[in-house]
Amino acid sequence: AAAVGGAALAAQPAGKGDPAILELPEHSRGLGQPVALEGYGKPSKHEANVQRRRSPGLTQTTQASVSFAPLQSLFGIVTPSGLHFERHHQGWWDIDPSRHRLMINGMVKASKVFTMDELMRLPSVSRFHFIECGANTGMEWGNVAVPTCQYTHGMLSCSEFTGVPLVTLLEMAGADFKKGRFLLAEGADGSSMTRTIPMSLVESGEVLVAYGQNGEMLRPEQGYPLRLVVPGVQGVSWVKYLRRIEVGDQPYGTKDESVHYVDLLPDGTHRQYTSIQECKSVVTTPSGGQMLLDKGFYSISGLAWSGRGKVTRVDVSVDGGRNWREARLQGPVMSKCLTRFSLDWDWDGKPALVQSRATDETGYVQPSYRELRAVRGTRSIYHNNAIQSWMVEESGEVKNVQLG
Amino acid sequence: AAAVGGAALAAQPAGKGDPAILELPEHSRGLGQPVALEGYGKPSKHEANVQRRRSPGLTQTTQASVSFAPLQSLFGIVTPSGLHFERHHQGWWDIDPSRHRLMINGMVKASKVFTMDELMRLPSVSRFHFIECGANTGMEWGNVAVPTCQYTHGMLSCSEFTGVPLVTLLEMAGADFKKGRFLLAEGADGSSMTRTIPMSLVESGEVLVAYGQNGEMLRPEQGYPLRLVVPGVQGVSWVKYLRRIEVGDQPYGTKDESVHYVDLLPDGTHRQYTSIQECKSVVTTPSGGQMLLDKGFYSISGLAWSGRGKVTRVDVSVDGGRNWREARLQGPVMSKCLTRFSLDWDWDGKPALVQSRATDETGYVQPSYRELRAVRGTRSIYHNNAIQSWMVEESGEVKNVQLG
Amino acid sequence: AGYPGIGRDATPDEVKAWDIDVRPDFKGLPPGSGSVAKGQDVWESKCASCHGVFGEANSVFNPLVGGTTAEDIRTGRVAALRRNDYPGRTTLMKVPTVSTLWDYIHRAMPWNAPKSLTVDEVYAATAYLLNLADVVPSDFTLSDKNIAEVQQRMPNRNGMASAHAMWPGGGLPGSQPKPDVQGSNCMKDCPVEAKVTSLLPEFALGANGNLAEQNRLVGPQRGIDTRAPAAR
Amino acid sequence: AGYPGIGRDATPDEVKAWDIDVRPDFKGLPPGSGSVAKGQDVWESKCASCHGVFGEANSVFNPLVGGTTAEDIRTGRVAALRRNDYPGRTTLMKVPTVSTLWDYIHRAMPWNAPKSLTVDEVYAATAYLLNLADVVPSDFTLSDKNIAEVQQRMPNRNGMASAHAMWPGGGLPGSQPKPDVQGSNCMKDCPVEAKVTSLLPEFALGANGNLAEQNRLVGPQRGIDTRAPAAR
Ligand code: HEC
Ligand code: HEC
Ligand SMILES: [Ca+2]
Ligand SMILES: [Ca+2]
Ligand SMILES: [Ca+2]
Ligand SMILES: [Ca+2]
Ligand SMILES: [Ca+2]
Ligand SMILES: [Ca+2]
Ligand SMILES: [Co+2]
Ligand SMILES: [Co+2]
Repeated sequence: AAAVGGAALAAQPAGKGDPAILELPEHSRGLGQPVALEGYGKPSKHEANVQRRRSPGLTQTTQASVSFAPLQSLFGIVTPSGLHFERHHQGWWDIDPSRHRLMINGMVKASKVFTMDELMRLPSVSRFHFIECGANTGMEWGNVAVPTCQYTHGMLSCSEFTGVPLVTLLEMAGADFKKGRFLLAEGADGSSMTRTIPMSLVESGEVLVAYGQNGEMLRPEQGYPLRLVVPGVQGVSWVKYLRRIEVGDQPYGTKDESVHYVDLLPDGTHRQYTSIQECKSVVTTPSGGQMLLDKGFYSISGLAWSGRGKVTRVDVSVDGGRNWREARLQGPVMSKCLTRFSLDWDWDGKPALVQSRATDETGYVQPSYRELRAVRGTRSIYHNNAIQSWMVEESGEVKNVQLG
Repeated sequence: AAAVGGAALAAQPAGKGDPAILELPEHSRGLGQPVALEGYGKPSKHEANVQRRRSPGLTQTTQASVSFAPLQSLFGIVTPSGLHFERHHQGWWDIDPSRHRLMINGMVKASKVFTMDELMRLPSVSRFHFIECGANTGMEWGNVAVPTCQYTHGMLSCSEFTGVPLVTLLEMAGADFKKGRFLLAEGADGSSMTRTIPMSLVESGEVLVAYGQNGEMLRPEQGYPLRLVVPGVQGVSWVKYLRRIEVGDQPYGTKDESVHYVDLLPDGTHRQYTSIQECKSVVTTPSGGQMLLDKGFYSISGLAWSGRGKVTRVDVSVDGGRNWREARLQGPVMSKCLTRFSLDWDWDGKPALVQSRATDETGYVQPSYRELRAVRGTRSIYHNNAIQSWMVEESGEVKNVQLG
Repeated sequence: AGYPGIGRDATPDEVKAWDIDVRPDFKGLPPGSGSVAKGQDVWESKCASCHGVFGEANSVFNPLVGGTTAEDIRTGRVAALRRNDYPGRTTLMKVPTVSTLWDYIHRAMPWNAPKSLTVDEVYAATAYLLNLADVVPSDFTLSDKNIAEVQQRMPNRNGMASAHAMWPGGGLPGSQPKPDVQGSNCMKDCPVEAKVTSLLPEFALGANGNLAEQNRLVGPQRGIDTRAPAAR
Repeated sequence: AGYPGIGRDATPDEVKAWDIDVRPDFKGLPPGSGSVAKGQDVWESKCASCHGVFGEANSVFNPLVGGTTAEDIRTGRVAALRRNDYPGRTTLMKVPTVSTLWDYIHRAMPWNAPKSLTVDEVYAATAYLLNLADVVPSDFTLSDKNIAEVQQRMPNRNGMASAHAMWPGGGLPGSQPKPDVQGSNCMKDCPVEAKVTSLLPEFALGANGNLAEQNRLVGPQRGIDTRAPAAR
């Protein structure tokens, strides 16, 4: 659309210099605002463009719907809780925590009930993990559908979660770890979301009954006051408003693992219980819908993650995958957590095709669309972890594209 | 004051069970709120007590003042940006980033000017660091002064900061690294805060010209759009609204390193350029002003940090320092970053004196009040890193105390 | 175990109030029954406003029924799922287990008044849906006694596979140790055609709003102004 | 260096506009002068409202002057700083360098209109403050020419020490490699008296507000209700 926006460039000083320097701004010459004006602060008014957003037409209602995190405007690995993506099936609630209860039942010696007071007295852990909806990038299985990485990859967030390892509660209830290899997690909201959770992940201590997120309590949109955290597994299993855990000896075949979050293959079968979010990455700077201001130096930057452990390597291509360079990984690199990568790039002003490709500690390499579709076709909806391509045009405009 | 609050305990079920379970709540029987109701979300209404707060009478104005972070209610290590402590000297501003400039001058080949656009194009790093005001716990040098850890230790926060290593900009300007061993950092606000920064810290790549905090831009109260991040060094050196860096060959003797942030010793001299925040810790659960609900199991938990590197060990005592047990450290343990620790405790309902004591990678052990005062007296105001004591009374009430 | 004072045993009534899930083997299914005819009443008064009188969905919602055939009921595989050109996938085309329908209607429907149906109403509504899909006849009464037989007529009952590596810990039939897809780690002169095969037409760039307003006002780049040329 | 297109050279006028700092060696000090008499005018019209007519501060602010003696001016050490019972510490008791006063008044005062003073007004206001502290006589005119001599009369000019280990990298006079304080790592039967020597009186617990309202409503504990007994 537009040409490179000269107005947005640094004003090269005419005459004595830049008026933004020579004429002292009001804030250098006045008295500012008091402390604690906001007991709970908020972002600058100049950041109003950085919002989570719906994608028009994607869902039929706003309560069984999605809002996407603005990945194109985020730094580092922590997602500000106010910008955490949302996925609700029957709307969100702000539940009174003093009346919330967690029940453990099923193949246990004694069914148990816990209050929030009690759960918060138990030994807790705090860990950084990504959460990605199984449907993230789902619109792009067949062809390009949306313009920016907010919509292609924005069902992704990363937080420091605090909670009690679920295994602690199962031990307190005397769970049958031998026969009870499947758990049901159930929410307290209208959908009372239910998902089957593998006992193996619970035994490793990874699965948390979490109340904390980024230092404070979970936000209502993320399940306040209690949510199951299932690192590496798609978001729908991270049951919000968690009210019950049942220990059982077979999977539960719930609606969101039998009718949705099942992956259609070319042969017409659906894969069921596809839980792990496989290794994936996306370049967020530059990315679709943006316009580079000028030729010259840029730091290509993006996010990589794997539901199987740590990211060990990210490669970046600016020629559509013909040649790759290894990117820098930002520490700390944590298991089942976002990893920020970056690579220096001197843009010569010619068209470019920017891609990233992540590898995880199991040796799994993120596939191209061609490689992914060769096995899974184009109708799967879920678990699209293909390499994303952005086309930088001579004008500086960046477009979402898929390559042949 | 009050006795243990029986009403707050889990309702033991009378008859058939707990009404909070038997009578399904409204949120299990209705349709909730839509996605993106808030493009930028906020905490639950039930969390309204978790606020940053002023301490009445501490400062004479609200613009040269402090608000304290509610450490007693936080989890993990990340401080939610809305609860980040504030310390302003001439109020805070919400500056237009498109008109903000950074100048580098002094002992450089060529003085330079950068726009935000340009700074954000350079290679950046994101790192987790604590920031602590040099005056944190300052009210407690002589005796107990305030009731809760929000006020004793709440000039402390921890974030993932994103920015450009200052050394990159100095290299671009051709700084004289040999002679120019002192930098001046200057803000753009009314106070135009100035502080001398040691070149040694800059050369290591640690000092950042930061624009990002916890994934988004800095908050206005924390210096939007640009702040110097000086890991391990007291907060006053993390100049907000950063407009200028000057390279020089001697310290600058600014007001906030000559009249304030100088540490008075018993002999009447003031220590100048005391920058490092030495190893320190505080138990946040349980802590002053709280009331334990019952006897039984508790997870004692708190924060430890050191301006000299990583925390390597935290010990906890429940008998006022006569006997200690080593606490668990929560990973990742990062340099010049908060570290969360915890220790199991079965409270028998008898009075207890709870303390924590941190050790850092240099072998430095956090001192007791007796050890600290033996060298520094009681009038220093700054850099009080003594072991904090909380007294748990039989009633369950927890009080801020100092021991003989 | 080691945490004195924390947690208590649940009462039987409490477990009963919350343990409502129904598994594929019908564990958890409460006794009861409901006819297709009664199901039609329930449907028309409590479901049709969203899902359409015949479950075909109104203009808003995804259709629940359609796309299944008598042959599918026989084989347990929905043939239309193999076709790339089939317009949409209804619930009945996908759902392998009747327990799933029962459980979900019971816990979550009607959407704006979940858990308001009686057990018999859930049987009835399920029967009605199954009848719309010709899984059961119009004079059928679904109950805990015959539901296992109905399961044997679910059109997509054999349509599910767990032969993959995406269930952590394995343990499902056919579960694989190795991922089905693997990328290449080629670094130089890789055999790819770097040719654009899909991109949004210029006019569709603004379908998600003006992208200039969805990017920060400073930084390495701006958002593209995607308003209609006249509005710029 | 390696980052094409980023940054530009500053113009001389730009550097001049922002490079306003004045170092202890007076690098950065612009030429100019101001008398104590003119300083009194500046003070009374622009400073006294906050700091009091004699810099003694009104009820709100910390006093700027007071606590220094002729003997201090001679020795360069403020004797009152040695006393534990001295009520407060004024600016003039602490500030070792006159450059600090000049620089700070120039950049930050008046508090509500910083950078509004002319260079000569800054000299004058500084002179007035110094005269209040008897560092310069009433007929004195402070200027860039004589300020180095005035430095030799600053009451606390010899009162600063950098013999510590808290300046990263060292390099200041007397700077120490090792911290001045070290805790003990005793683990068992440590030689401490676990006796409470300081705590808040019950009535002062509420001085920071009702602590019940400053703690979360769930969790291992509550906040103590510190309202007056009548209000509970
Ligand atoms: C107010 C609107 C509304 C009403 C009334 C309603 N539904 Fe639904 N129904 C929905 C929505 C929206 C969904 C999708 C929920 C989600 O995304 O998890 C749904 C999902 C379903 C599904 C699962 C479909 C699938 O493929 O996931 C079934 C089955 C169903 N409804 C049956 C019923 C029955 C039976 C009733 C009446 C007893 C009913 N519905 C009443 C809106 C409604
Ligand atoms: C509207 C109130 C106000 C006015 C008017 C004002 N000041 Fe101040 N002054 C302050 C405050 C508040 C501080 C402390 C700022 C801080 O905390 O950094 C201060 C600090 C100072 C200090 C440093 C004191 C110290 O120990 O840190 C000096 C010197 C000073 N003022 C001089 C002046 C002079 C000279 C003028 C007039 C030209 C002036 N002030 C006008 C409020 C005022
Ligand atoms: Ca598509
Ligand atoms: Ca005190
Ligand atoms: Ca209890
Ligand atoms: Ca059950
Ligand atoms: Ca440029
Ligand atoms: Ca200078
Ligand atoms: Co989802
Ligand atoms: Co400070």
